[in-house]
Amino acid sequence: MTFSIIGRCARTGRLGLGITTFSLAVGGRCEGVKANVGICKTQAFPNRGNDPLGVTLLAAGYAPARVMAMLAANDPDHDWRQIAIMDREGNIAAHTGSNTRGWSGHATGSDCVAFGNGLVGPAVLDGLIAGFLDDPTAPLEFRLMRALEGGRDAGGQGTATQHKPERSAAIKVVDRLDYPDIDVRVDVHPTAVQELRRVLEEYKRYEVFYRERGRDPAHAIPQDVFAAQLEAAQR
Amino acid sequence: MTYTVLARCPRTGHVGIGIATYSICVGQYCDGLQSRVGATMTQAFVNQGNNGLALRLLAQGFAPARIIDELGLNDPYHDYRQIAVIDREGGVAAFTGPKTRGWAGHRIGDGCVAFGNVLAGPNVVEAIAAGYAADPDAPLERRLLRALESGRDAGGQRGAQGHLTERSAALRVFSDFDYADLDLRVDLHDHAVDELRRCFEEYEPYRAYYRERGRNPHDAVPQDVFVARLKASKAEARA
Amino acid sequence: MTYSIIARCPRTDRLGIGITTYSIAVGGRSEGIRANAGICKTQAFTNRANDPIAVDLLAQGYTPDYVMRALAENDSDHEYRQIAILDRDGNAAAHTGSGTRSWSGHRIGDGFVAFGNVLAGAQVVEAIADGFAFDPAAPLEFRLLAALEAGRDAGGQVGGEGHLTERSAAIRVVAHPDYPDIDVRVDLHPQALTELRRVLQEFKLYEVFYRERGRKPREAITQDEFVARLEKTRAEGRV
Amino acid sequence: MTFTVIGHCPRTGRLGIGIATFSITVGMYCNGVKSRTGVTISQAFVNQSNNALVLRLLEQGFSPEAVMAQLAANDPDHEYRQIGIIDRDGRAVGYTGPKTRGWSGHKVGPGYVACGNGLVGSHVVEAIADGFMAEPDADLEHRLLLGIEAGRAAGGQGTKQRGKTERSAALVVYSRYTYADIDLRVDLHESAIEELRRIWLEYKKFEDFYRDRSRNPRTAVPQEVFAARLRAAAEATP
Repeated sequence: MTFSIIGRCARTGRLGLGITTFSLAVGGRCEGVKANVGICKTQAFPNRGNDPLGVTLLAAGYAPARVMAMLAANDPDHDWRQIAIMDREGNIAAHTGSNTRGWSGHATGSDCVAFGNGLVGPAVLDGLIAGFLDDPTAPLEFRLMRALEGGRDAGGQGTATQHKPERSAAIKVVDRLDYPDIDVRVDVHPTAVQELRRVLEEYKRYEVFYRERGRDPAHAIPQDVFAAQLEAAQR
Repeated sequence: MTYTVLARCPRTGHVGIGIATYSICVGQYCDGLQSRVGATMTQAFVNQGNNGLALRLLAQGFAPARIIDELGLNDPYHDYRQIAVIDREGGVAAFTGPKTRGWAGHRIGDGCVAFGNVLAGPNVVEAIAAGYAADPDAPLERRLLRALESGRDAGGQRGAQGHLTERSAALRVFSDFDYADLDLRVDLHDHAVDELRRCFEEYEPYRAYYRERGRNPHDAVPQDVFVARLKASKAEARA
Repeated sequence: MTYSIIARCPRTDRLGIGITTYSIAVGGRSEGIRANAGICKTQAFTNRANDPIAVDLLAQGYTPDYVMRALAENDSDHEYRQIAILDRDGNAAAHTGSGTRSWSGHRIGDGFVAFGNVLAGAQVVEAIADGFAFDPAAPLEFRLLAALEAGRDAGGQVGGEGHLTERSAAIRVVAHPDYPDIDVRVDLHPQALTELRRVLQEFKLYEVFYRERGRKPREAITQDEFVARLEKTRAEGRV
Repeated sequence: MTFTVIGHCPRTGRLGIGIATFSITVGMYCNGVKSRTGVTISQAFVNQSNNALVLRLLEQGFSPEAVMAQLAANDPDHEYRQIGIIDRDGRAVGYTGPKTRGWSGHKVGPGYVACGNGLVGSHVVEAIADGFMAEPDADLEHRLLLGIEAGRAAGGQGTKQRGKTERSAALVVYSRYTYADIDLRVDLHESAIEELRRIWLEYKKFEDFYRDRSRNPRTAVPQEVFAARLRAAAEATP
């Protein structure tokens, strides 16, 4: 029971993953997001070796469809996995194993792939994609956030009679540097998507400050001063 | 509409490519060579990711035939590609996709592949292979160039409208370094193979000079002085 | 006797090198450019090992200043080299060794380095910088070419016997993939820069055709047909 | 203003980071751990390129001291950084640049670097080290958490007059896989260390379940069933 979206910003070439689930600390199991290479995300019954292997194969020059075939050949339990792969050019491969539980599936939209399992139905995928496509001019992290909210509002995880809350969520965006552009998480929370929105919005206020104090420490103001300025401005 | 010779010199282990085509700037696509690793070229309908992937697989020790299989599995349009791979031991494999156009084919020789598409006929690749094999003791670059000229003289490329001239050509050889030993190109010319020969013969006397002035800058003479000496010695030879 | 520019396009993050010289086939000695890593170009008395080492260090995350020091420590003849380094963020470092022949020098600008040796004077390097800055909205390859042309028009190379013509030239631009976006060359020509403009402009007409026929071979028209269409539009004065 | 312990477990070879700070989303900067390679943290005025560079150099076999020297040579603003590095053998080195702010310092011991800046005093770093060394036979994640909890108890960040809360925290441990054993975070919270402890305790209950269902999906029970069993077991033990 998880729903996720992998997206690419056509303007900037940035790649990102948005994910939320009933499981705890899902952001700690998203190592398949690699700058200049692509994204591989395995969920449902994840084979944790898949995502590092997937991005290594993408980096070697294999196409997503071929990477998926190699992951299948490497894993006797491939039918229990749900996997989506996107390379840096936006090519996509997706797989929903026949043994994943509850309503499971994947769907592609312009520059994105939505995938999930243990969902109330296909409307969740539609909600993810509609959210992603809502404002194509927005920064990728906000498009991924809107997608997760769209999936949640379309019913999210569970069955028609029993809804399951999102307890953890994460958004990761990479550009061309070795470290992520955006990497925000909620690990245990009763409404994790809502909490992730709060964290993301707050982080965006600090983003430039954090980056610039590392690049130009001699001119950095102390963080308490910055935080006070921020509060004053918000009032 | 391209003909190519890809080869490894059995004496020196150097790898090289000679290529000529109606397309312009073909040298841009010849990035599939690496010292002590091997050589590869994808042509016809080029998948530009192939050369990089094939070189990484060669570096890992895969056999050329296995690499072509891998490229096939990785590419929905494999049937449109023409590919040759040579490993560091001279192992060779080649593939001519059934959907490449015109007369297309390859001929595998000793540590070499002659291959092309939209050609006058099989005699062209035969001629390339024969040209390459003609003087096994010659330096690799001269063997490659001779192979191209033989292909040209055997009719070269022929499209729907008849013969197609070579508009671009390239000659690249890697020996032991991270960079090419020899890397010459003609990007846009009416007779690119002729022009490539002219460039090569002109460049050849400079090769050692260019190499040595980088290694021993203290002793290097200025290039204008070197050129003057070159002219003088040529004049002397004529006289 | 070379003048060059290495630069990053701030709009697209693409990296590029433009170079021209009296020496032959200079494009074959310009391998120090790698997508997502950076550029290093060593000239004057070239140490061919420099550029591959530098690009590897840039790829590991070292800064251009650090890489330059590493090259200096690795080379007893560092003072004979002229080197420019640019990382993927546009940070630059440059070195014009005291043993290079005059006039030699460099200018570091915002996201670029213009540099050369055996030139008519400092005005050549200034002109390269101005040429690059002239039209910031243009594609990087044309900005590089404009920079080189401005250097030529400001006097270019002057050796012991007076002005030296440009005999070879090259432009290479990389984006994200492993293979270059643009890679055009002139290896031997009496006016190499004029010829390079002709080649680049012609290549730009083919660029999309060449790329797309590789990606979507099923839909590709033959090159004969493409050329026929191109010549038709050219005849109609639309190119 | 951050306090951190990076550590190496001599029994298992596991490597990890425990970190807490007033800044938000600090876990984003904890990408300097790699199985069988090493662990590193760059903080204070962060040079974000450092972590990837350190791991590549450790992978090539450079010693932590040599790596630190190369970072210094690579960065004109090195004096603003605070850095810890441990290699796969547990060899540790720390650096606190003279231009980091507030009370700043580090302590290096067997298989650990405790470090912090913008702290109430040197005793915070001592406390982190003591916390980490308190139970040397325990699992690494437990020791890391004990370390930062001890740092908080000793006063943590700020000045004697005015303390600062921890708004974000993270706990990362790698063993021999290409992915993390433990990777937990609190990105924005009023008492982030307590929240991290809460998450870790909750996560521990699920840890084996998450691992086993990925390895043996055929026999895995649904998560809601597993959660119900957990609740039942908790109710059964008064």
